[in-house]
Amino acid sequence: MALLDVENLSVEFPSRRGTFVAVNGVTIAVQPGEILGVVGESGAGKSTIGNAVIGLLEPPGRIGAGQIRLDGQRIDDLDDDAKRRIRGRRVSMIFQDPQTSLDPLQTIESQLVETIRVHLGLDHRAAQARAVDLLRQVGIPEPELRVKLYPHQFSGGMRQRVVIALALCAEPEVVVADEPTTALDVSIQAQILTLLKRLCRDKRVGMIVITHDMGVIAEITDRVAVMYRGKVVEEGPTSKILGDPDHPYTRALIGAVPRPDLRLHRFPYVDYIEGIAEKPAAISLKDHWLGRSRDFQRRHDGPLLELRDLSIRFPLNTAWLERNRRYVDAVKGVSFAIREGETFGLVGESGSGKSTIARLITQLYRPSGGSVVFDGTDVTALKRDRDLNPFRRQIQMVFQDPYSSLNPRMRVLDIVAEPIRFHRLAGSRAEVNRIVRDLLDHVGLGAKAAEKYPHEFSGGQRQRIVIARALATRPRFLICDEPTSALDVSIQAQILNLLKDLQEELRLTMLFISHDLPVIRQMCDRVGVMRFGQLLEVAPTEELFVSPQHPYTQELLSLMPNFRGLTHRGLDVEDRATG
Amino acid sequence: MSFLSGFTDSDLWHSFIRTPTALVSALLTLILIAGALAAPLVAPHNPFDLASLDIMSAHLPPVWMKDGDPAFLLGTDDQGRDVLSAIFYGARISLLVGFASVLLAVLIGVTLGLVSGYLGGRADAAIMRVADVQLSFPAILIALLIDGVARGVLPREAQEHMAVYVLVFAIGISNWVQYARTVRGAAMVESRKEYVQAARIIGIGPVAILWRHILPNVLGPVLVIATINLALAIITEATLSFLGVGVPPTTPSLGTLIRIGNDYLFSGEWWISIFPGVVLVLLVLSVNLLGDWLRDALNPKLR
Amino acid sequence: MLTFILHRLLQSVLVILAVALIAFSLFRYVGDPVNAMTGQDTTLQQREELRERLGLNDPFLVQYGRFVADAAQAEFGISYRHRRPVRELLAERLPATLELSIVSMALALLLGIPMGVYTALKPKGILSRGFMSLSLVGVSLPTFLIGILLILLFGVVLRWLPTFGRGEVVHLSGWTTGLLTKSGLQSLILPAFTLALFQMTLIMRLVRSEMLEVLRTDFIKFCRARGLPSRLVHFRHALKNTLVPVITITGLQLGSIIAFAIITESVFQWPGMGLLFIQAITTVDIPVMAAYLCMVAFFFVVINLVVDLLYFAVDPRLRVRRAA
Amino acid sequence: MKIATVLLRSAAVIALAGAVFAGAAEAKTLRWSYQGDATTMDPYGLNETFTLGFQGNIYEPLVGYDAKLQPVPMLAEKWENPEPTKWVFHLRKGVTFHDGSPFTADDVIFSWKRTLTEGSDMKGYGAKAKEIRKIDDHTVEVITPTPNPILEREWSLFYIMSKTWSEMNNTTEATNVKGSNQGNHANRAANGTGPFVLTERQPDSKTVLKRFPNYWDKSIKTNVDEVVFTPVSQPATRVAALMSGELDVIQPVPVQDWERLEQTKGVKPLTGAEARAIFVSFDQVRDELKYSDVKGKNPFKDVRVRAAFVHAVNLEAINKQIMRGSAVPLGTLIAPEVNGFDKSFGAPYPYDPEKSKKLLAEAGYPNGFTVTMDCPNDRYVNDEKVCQAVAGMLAKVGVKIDLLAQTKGKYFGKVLAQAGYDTSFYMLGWTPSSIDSHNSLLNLAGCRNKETQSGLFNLGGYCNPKVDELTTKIGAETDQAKRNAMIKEAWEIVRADYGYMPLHAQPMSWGVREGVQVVQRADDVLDLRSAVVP
Repeated sequence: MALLDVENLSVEFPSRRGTFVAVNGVTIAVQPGEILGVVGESGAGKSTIGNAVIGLLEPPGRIGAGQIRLDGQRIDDLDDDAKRRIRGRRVSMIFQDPQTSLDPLQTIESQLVETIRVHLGLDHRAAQARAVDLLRQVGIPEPELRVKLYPHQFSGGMRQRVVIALALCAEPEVVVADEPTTALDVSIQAQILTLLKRLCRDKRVGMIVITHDMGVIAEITDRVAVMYRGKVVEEGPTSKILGDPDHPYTRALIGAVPRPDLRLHRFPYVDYIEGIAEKPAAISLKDHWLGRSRDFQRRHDGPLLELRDLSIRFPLNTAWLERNRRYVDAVKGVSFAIREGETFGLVGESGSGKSTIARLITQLYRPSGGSVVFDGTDVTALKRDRDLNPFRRQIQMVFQDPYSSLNPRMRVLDIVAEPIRFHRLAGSRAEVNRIVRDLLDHVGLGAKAAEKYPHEFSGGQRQRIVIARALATRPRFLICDEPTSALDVSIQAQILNLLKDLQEELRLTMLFISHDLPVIRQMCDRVGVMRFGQLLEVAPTEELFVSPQHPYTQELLSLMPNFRGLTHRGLDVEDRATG
Repeated sequence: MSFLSGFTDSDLWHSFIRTPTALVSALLTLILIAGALAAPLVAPHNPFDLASLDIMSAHLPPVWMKDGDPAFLLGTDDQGRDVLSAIFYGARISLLVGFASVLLAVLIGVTLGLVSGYLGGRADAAIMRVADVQLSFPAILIALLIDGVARGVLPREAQEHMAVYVLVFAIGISNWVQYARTVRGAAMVESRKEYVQAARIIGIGPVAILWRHILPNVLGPVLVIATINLALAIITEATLSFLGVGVPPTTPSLGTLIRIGNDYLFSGEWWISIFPGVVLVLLVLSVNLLGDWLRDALNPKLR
Repeated sequence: MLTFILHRLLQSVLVILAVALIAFSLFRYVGDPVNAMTGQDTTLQQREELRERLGLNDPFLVQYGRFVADAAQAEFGISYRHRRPVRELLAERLPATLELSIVSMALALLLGIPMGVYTALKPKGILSRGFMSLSLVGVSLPTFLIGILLILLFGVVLRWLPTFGRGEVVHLSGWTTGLLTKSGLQSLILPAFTLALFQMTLIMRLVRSEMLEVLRTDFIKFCRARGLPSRLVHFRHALKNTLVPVITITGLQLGSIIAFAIITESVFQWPGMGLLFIQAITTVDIPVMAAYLCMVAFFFVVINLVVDLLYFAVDPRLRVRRAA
Repeated sequence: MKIATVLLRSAAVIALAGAVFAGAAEAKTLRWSYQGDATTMDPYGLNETFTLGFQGNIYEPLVGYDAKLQPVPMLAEKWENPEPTKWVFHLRKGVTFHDGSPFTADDVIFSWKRTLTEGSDMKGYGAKAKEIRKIDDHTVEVITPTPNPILEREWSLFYIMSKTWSEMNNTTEATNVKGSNQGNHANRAANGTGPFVLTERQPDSKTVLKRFPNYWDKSIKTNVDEVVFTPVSQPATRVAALMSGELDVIQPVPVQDWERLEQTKGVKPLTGAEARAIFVSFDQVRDELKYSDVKGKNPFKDVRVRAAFVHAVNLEAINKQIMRGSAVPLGTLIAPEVNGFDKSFGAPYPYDPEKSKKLLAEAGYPNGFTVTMDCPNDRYVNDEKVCQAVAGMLAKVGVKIDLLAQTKGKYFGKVLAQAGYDTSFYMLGWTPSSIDSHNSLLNLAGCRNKETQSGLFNLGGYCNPKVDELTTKIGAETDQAKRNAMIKEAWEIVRADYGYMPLHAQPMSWGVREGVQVVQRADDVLDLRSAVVP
């Protein structure tokens, strides 16, 4: 008998469009001191399991069938108060986003003390002492002082530590961690994971880690349950699942994970997920509309894009007097060049200024120093729209969040047609429609998508729409700003495939921005590493990954999840990558 | 076509047909509006036509009371006006004032809100200062003052016919801030979204972006405020009438009717004020209920 | 922090000046004070002399300038109608209005917040629905009608409560209060309730919607996940987070209450500033009107300032941001 | 019922607020309310009927009015008019002011001088004397600039103040809204010879009077020890307060509420015709009306049009429906109570819409025309309603009226002399302060003339030299019979000219608690000397 037994659990959400079964006959178990990973893509129902265990299903969700047992005693059918007493005391939970998981108006101390006293019935002083002790355990320096602070006074990582302290403050037997590191930077991620691992071992806590990230799984879990559409398709020791998966979905999933250690030509096609059928037929640029995008004649034979000592600073406060204004340097003296047809990668953690550079190139921001030279022309010098528009046409961008990058009130047709109409790239209305349908078809959505509204599409499909829109100006230079970081891994694989294909077909020049080194490795010819708005080093991708020069780069590489155990079955590795 | 089907399929529609209060209030509102619009057709008399009034038939009680006159279902007021007809025509004016003033407020508020939200910087600062100054004055006072000015500057002959527009102007001006603030907030959020950046990258100008991209996305809250404010505007009109700066008594609105009727509350001629009062309350109440439902229905978090 | 306050004060001065300017541009249209100050037998010459004496024949900007100059020394001139310094008059009326406003605000808060919390916690409950619709009826009736109906019911029919005035007041060094006498309290009930009704509805609905928002946030979910009893979750965490916006609205509403008092006061013959103002309008008592308008503006500014300061008390995030 | 009694007592508590002297409990209190406050306590502050009427309980004139508005001795026991321009007043002996100081001729002279100071609104009264000579402590001789047969009437509201008191309190000049505001003291405090003493004054909210123990006239029949006066502007509130027993006397009561008061037990309405005549008139001066669709000419210059208007209005209907039969329809500009009134010209013009139509057609307006009517909405009894009714009736003969009803502040600001008589068609009411026709003739029917102040309130500018002639004579004629004959003649001319559209003498309408007796004087003044409470 395990510490926690979830047996044949089904959770259903009745709605006016019929009952939706989020979790369907799931059986998992956790032993003390064991970390069970629940992995799957969005909508697989993994979080719902967590909520069911802690007894906090979002209404109108309800447990349809099955049992949840803690030490053999059923907890899913208890009354609310009994459930409440178990929560935090015996079963606890860690949430994804430390920014929002803490009451902004209460000090850390009061939140800890309150929880401790509710469950352990200590007096106030004892509770305080324990609070400080807990903070020390989760590795917060100077806990005596920090305990008096408010959440907003902690950095993201520190906050997540506080959250963990809160989750553990009543010595629970089981902890459910729902995407505990997703909102954090790579470097922080690693620390938090090790912390969780340590606590779990020391306190003999049974832990369920819910995640979409194979890296996390590989890092800390002992056993894994792979979920797909509400079912557990495969369950077993981590090494086994990663190294030699039986279920095709698991294989597909693993195959889709970008490898830091080798470069693939294309990701294997995953037939398990919604979206597109086979790879769209390649187009011959001679007769295709997009082909006409080759019509710009090179003005000069230097790099296509060149950043010269580019800088931008944002004011922190709006003081009246110049001298009390404070600024932050988002980008400081960055220079690099991108040759026609190459894919240049920018990597760095959040706030390193990589996205700012993208916005500088696209003229969303005006630089406070330096210049952007495109095809021999200093774009930053241009002021009038009339002069800028030709360049705007040539430089397009794919954004990070496919949910906010499409206007929810516009039909896909209009979204994609807008640039065509604006730049008068098509003669007639009919032609516009034809082109749009063709584009949609080409990015693998099918022409009928044109009539629909964005909210009718999944994240991956939306990202395809975004790409279609970017292509609609027949650009020559495409900026991808974290194009896949909001997507599930299998979707990501497909989008990356699509981008690779497009680049080959259209000989696009690309600036590929990501915080995810493996992805960078899959996509880029050369890479620039950024931190605090500065460019630390630039090197050909393989060179960078094999022999990084800058210590920061080395640190980043060292933090990459190791996937040594991961199966290589069915991957088409680029020959030149083996090195 | 597809839009309609899209609408009948939308959650909004479904929550609508599943919310009795919403249905009832919508129905009520429609009936009242229809009645007001069709006043000349449905009303037995034309209370605005002085020549048709006979003072000798003033103060008649409703027909079901002793010495009530079948010609006047709900009785007559102090001028021999048929209360029923007066209500029809009065509702017309109240609604006119309500809708027009809300429309005005929305136009001003949304425009300024969009501008200051999207452009930010100086324009934003300036507009918001003005808003603060205005906020430092309650709508009712502002309406009073503006009404005063308008009456002052307008040529006197015009005043009779202008009275309604003066009211609309006064109430409208005194309510724009709320919209401006809401829209500003929403516009700020929207303009940071990536679809706006995409549009800018394409090269689309600010005006087009505001109009085509941002405006449609901020209309939700505006709609809610507008409904609530419609009710508020109607009340404000009534209150102004009470303070004596409403529409002229020869073409009374619901508010004016109530004010006139007030003088007869003690004299037992309750029908002069109570019937218009009831209609006013029904109207405002149903509009409020609608706005209420709309607010919850449009709030995704509450769904 | 300090600079912030100074900035705000500066702003408020501008506001008041603007208000005065607007006010003055209106006075030319509210009528001719001289008629209210003279009897029918007063000759034309005498009337003209009077106009001269009052400086009513000076150009508008001159009058405005004079007013500002005097107002700067808290000197608002002499009321045409009462023939007494406006300062005195306002000082006399201020307590009545403030008492009425504050009591009804308190009433609105005391009833509004609990109702709001309740309707948020039990959105589907019968009682909640009751509150919601009832509150709507409250806002759907014009204030003056409510007032008159209340008088009719409690004053004339039931004869439970006085129908007008402020009852017996106690004088305490320059302040008069009706809160210390039976009759004073009795007379306060009807007007205060009439005035509070609208605000109550507003606050209740605000609290409700804010509360519903907060209850959906992660940290509340985390509170539950830590097994905190609902009492703590709702009142310690949720309610406190709800209060921030409530403070703003309450502040603004206190202002509009003072203004709405105009109607309530004239219905209940409450001897406050609002009544003074209304009578000033009918008698074209320009100094009083100007002073009143500036006063109201001043109140709003002060209230806004207080509200902003309250934020710092409630929301630690601001404290830091300001400090930075 | 028990609750009711308890609360009645608590109401009494309200009323007794401020009562300080011993035995307050048994004191007979009169709780009295009017729609506005007495603007000032300074007897020369504002020449307005209610204010002066209120002060009349504290201060006293040389000669006052009785219930019938006939002159009665007050501070003057006897008076004669030996020569046309000379009057002699024999002052009452043994009269003391509230502060105990004796009343003498010096006080009369001081008061007369004070009415002429800058802030005074009673200059007109002062101007009626060229000089006042002190014969002895209790006799004064008044020299009038012109022969004046009715000085005693005209001075009925000229109250006597105490010289010593005024000097002591530095209020020797009338309250003034400008400058040092001398006399502000008299504005808030009072020291007269009247039967009541001002003990508490909160403008607009409460004024308390106490009985003056050593008042000279022991024969007055009031038994009131204390008067609590609270103005209540909203009619509904005022009536409610009476019915709920919080007040003993209220004025005015909206005429439509009489029935209710009669039905309610414990209260009753008290009504009578007031000396105020309400009328409508036309701009007969301008060559083109300011507010009309008739351009290039002024239809009102044509007597037929004026006649048409007059005959189109059904005074009986207005009286019945709007004034609830309480008004006295008139054919002239003075109420029956006013000296010189006579049925021969006072009866209403016949109501004859057909004739109106005919006249309009003859005058060249078969389809009538449009004109804007100026009307106050808070000055006279049901003023706005009456205007509406008039408009409605004119509409029936084809005349379209745009009604511009405003608060008195705006209304008077527009139509009066200072604004250049900015109206084409207006409603006005008039009470001759002397309750004598001469005042009305001079102000309303006289040709406008800035110098002689004639026709100051003749807003329509009706002008007939014959009337002016007579008015001047009347002003000087001391033989009452001759005088009244001339008055009759003058009014008959005005009537024949259709110079005005008289409406009615408006009703006084008070409400009193059962058992409270007050005399309702035709000038709408409540004289507390006659007030008796149960």
